[in-house]
Amino acid sequence: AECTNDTWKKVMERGKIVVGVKADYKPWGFRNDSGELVGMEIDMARDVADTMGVELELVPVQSSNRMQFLEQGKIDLMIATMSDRNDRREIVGIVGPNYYTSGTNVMAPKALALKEWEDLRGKPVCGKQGAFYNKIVEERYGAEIVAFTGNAEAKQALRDKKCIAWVYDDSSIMSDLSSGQYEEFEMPLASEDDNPWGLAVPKAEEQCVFGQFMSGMQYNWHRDGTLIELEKKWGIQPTAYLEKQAERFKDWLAE
Amino acid sequence: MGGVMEDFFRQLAEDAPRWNFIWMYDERQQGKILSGIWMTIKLAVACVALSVVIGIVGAWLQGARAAPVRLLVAGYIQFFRNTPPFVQLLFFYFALGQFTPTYSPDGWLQQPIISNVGWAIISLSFFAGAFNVEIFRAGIEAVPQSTQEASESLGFSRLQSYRYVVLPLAFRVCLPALNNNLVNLVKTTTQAFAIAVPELLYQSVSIWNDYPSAQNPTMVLLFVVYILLVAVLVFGMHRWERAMRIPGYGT
Amino acid sequence: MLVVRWVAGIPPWVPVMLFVAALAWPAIAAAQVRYSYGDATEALWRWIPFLVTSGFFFNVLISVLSMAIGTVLGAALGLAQISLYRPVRQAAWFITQLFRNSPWLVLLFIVLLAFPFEVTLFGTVIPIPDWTKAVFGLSLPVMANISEIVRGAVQSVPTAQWEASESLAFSRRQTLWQIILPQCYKRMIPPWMNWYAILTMATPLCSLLGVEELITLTRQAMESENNHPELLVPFYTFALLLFFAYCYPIARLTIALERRFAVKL
Amino acid sequence: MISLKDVHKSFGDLEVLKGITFDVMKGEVICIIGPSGSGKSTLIRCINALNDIQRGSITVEGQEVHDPNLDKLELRKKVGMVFQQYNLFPHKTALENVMMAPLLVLKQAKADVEQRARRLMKKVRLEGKENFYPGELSGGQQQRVAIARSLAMNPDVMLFDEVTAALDPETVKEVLVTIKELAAEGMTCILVTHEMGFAREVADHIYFTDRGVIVEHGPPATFFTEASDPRTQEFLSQIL
Amino acid sequence: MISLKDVHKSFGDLEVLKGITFDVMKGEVICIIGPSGSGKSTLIRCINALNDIQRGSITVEGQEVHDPNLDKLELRKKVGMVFQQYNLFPHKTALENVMMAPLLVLKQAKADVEQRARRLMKKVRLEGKENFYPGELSGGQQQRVAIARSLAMNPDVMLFDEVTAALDPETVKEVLVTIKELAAEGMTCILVTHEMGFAREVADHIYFTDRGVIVEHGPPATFFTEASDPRTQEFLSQIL
Ligand SMILES: Nc1ncnc2c1ncn2[C@@H]1O[C@H](COP(=O)(O)OP(=O)(O)OP(=O)(O)O)[C@@H](O)[C@H]1O
Ligand SMILES: Nc1ncnc2c1ncn2[C@@H]1O[C@H](COP(=O)(O)OP(=O)(O)OP(=O)(O)O)[C@@H](O)[C@H]1O
Ligand SMILES: [Mg+2]
Ligand SMILES: [Mg+2]
Repeated sequence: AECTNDTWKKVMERGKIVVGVKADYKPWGFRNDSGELVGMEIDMARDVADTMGVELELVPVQSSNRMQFLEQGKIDLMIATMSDRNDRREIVGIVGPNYYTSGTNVMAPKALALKEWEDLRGKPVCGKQGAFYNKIVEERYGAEIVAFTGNAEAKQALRDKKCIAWVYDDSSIMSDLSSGQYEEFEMPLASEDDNPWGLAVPKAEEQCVFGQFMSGMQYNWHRDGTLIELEKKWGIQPTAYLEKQAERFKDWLAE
Repeated sequence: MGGVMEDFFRQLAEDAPRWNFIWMYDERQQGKILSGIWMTIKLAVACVALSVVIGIVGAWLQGARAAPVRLLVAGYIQFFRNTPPFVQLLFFYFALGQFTPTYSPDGWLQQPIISNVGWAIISLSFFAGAFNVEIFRAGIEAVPQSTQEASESLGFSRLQSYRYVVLPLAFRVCLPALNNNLVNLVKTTTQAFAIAVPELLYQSVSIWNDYPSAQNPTMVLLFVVYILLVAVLVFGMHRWERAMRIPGYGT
Repeated sequence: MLVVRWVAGIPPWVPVMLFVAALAWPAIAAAQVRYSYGDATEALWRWIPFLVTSGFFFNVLISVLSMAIGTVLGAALGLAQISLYRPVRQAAWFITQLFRNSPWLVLLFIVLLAFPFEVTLFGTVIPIPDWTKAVFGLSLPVMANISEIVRGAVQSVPTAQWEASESLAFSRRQTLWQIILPQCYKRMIPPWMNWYAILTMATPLCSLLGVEELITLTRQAMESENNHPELLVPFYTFALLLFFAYCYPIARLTIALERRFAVKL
Repeated sequence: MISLKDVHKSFGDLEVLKGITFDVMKGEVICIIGPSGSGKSTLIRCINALNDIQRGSITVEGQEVHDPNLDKLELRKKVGMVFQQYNLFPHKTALENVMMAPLLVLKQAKADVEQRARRLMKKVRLEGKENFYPGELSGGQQQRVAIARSLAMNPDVMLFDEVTAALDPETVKEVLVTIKELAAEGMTCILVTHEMGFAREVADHIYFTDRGVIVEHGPPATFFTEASDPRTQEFLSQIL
Repeated sequence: MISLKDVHKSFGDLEVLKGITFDVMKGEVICIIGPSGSGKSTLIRCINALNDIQRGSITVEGQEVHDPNLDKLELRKKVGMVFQQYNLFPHKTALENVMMAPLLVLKQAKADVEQRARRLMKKVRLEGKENFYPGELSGGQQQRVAIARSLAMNPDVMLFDEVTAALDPETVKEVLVTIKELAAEGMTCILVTHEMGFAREVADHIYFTDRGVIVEHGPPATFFTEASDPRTQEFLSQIL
């Protein structure tokens, strides 16, 4: 199809880009106590706006509606902790190198000394409603998922010993563990399903100016270490992935 | 026979991608739905029974001579009537749940004395119970003073007049209101979803999260099941109301 | 409505005292963990302005709009229920029962998930934001219950009033609008307000679907405060308090009005 | 002016009127008496087309009441009815109660209607009570407002259904005085009453109904003293 | 047997009884008449201790009714009361209504009580209606069940408060006949009634009350014809 570059033009014309971000996924996207959205992904969004020379408007999205918002034109860009999965690529334009990866892991009490996923079989495991790996953990390892509507509830249930583990993104679990609040807990298993995260533009823009631009933004973030810096800034456990990518794309422009 | 049905729905899922009746052929999902329905029924029955008990006890306490008791009941009713049952559930389960004793069958995993199902039953029963107290009290008030006077002038004691005259009449008066409240209660059990009680709504949502194509049929099923449950309750209560009817009394 | 009547009997300080006790209690019950209840309460104080202005404001907005829509639709449906035309009556009855007897949460799920994110009307695309869908989803059960209130109120007017107007040669329409309905308004106001309170208390359900309101933002706030379990008591207590502060006066007003009208009629 | 011929009326299986025939002349006052459940109210409601009939005919000024093509509005402008329970409109003042029908139904000018309504209020001795709501009036006063309300339509005939049965002995008198004046002015009246004394005083003709038929009738002078039917005699003997 | 001395009774600021004094002999039947609100019901309820009094004394068989140490049960075994609205227990059959008090209060044997109750039902001419619920009986029948219910306690005195006011003229008779029989059998009776004819027939003595005092009294022979008080005359003149 031909590029109309509608979104790009629209953003430039009105001098404002609308970005869909998470509001309940610390430290990627959350609210500070004056209600403003902050977080690593918000910083990324701001960098995009600054580079384009436009203003930034943030719209909080849910896992359940983020893709529709983009399709519908309610947001121009989505940076919302979305796993890059094939079925999603068919609906929205996921471009460029992935800006992060995470895996699925569990937070479990040290006392239980879990060793492998199989140890979860037949046991209650807390989770969050709507997470795609709930089903995987349930069907592959036979855990009984007790899914709550929010993470606060799920973690509370774990602390109240209502389940033996909390299944979630390993990066999130890592940052919780490093906060010092969860000393009796550990992340004992090997992460499953390495999930690259992708930001997305409307499907029509994927191969056009906006898509190319966002792809470039990500290469740059990797190359100049922005992502690693941000990772530090927001207290996210350093990941091997980002270092590898930084190394890899160092000479991208030269190429 | 079963095979034919399964094939039909499997085929339908392929032909009409938004109408994947997955629980018609996938045993695991079918199990979820059935256990969800069963849990909903258990929840409803337990809550109905407990809330009626709370209602009767509350109405009785309200007539207590001691002012503090009356105030306590009053506070209870106000609290539960004027706050959302949904937040009550969260509050009960997470806030109060932290302070309940637990027992530990294995090393770490501690079973709380009150499970999430237990908290759902407690919370929802107290919610509906607050309304039941009012309903029973109104029923007692609806018995004409003159009927009590008549029994008094026949020499009945206060207790006798309550036991034999006032309560039997009051109960019949409040049946319709009670009926209404209980229907409401059954509808409210869906909110136990918030604390991960695996009732029908919870199971349905988890099915359509895993299989977006099953969303429409599952919603239809939800709707139908709840309407049926309510219908059964309404039917039962009407039968009971009729059985309790006094010839020539009321209308 | 008997329910409501009794509320007036309670002095307002009773529930207030209970709440003070409820608020103070966690502080008493808490042993000092690393993250103490003091910290949690302090966190709550920081969040309160935001929770109220951006969260509870939406609960109120959603409830007001749903009530407005539900009332208009419900009144029409209620009148349809007493139509002389049988199919209209039956259809109205069916719709009323359907929405009256299905759980609010199920209706919300259906409206939020099964309805489109936008509609195309005469070529223009109109986006439907989540919260407007919530408004619509909540107005359905309100509509059904208002419909019942209208029908009940009309039928509670003694048939003698119909006969009296009939024998004075009033038409059916005149009888309904000039004689029957004016007698109904007053008795409809208290149950109507009661339903408004019930509706307001149903708005947190929207949080399950990601609509931004008090409970959604409460969750987000707790996320931002690192999900310490100690946050749960103060934050949820605050939410309860806020709803109580809003709904309790409505309940009292309802009874006050009910009393006033009771004298007049 | 009013003529009933072999009127039959059933509620489901229950035959309440079993062939009632009588005529009322213009300006005549007739009283219908009889035991409870004998069909008096039903009879009077049939004349006003509030109930339909199964057989027979009822004509008012030569017009068949139960003709399906009849304009009921026209009939009801001619026939006024006063109920046992008054049935005033509780949300309107006494004066508004009286004015409503002429305004809404006859679409008469407001000033005229009001003037006439005030005259009627005076006639039923209720000057000064114009702006009271029904709930603020005593039973007797309410009943007189109800009479004024019917009169406001300028009916040719007035039907009264046990208009004093809900009143206490002392206030009965007030209402009866008003009706007596009406009768004296030449209004055609059909009254159902339990007040024998009143019937005797005011009626031109008395009908005694029992189980759906007219058992006995006659002018008051002879009715009370010369009743021949045993049922009537028994009924009259019960009056203390 | 019953003796009232200077009985005063107020509801809040409203003084309803302003010094009532009279005596009733054993086997005597007295009627109290008077306009609405004059305190007749209140008076009769005071005799039964359903209301307390502020001043004066009421004795029944020499026993002070308003003595705080009085065993109300004992009083109520002696004094039966029948209400205007019957106040039957709607969830019990007629027979059960009659049997309840002897069973529960006097703890008598069921067989005896039932036998006696059936006899009483017969006495009030209600054989065959034993298993009907109050809602299935006519007003007059209900009222007679109420009388039987009071009689089941074998009282020495019966109080009747406008027992026929809620009934239609014909059924009034049934009830009055029952009361008349009771009176003839020598039961001490105090009746509040609006039925002058009945009062005249049955009463040994008639009291006329107005605004809380006894304005006039006398035996029926003279009471109706020789009333001296203008208020009484006015009241009597209204009776048609
Ligand atoms: N709408 C109705 N449906 C069925 N039966 C009715 C209806 N209205 C009246 N009846 C019956 O018709 C009979 C006559 O009733 P009606 O009211 O005419 O009696 P009445 O002579 O006016 O008695 P009363 O003196 O008690 O007013 C009664 O047996 C009554 O039960
Ligand atoms: N419980 C009460 N509280 C306050 N006032 C009362 C109460 N009971 C009766 N009264 C008042 O006492 C007065 C006398 O009432 P009572 O019922 O004795 O009159 P009555 O002579 O029986 O009248 P009626 O013939 O209408 O039955 C009335 O003015 C009434 O309003
Ligand atoms: Mg009648
Ligand atoms: Mg009285």
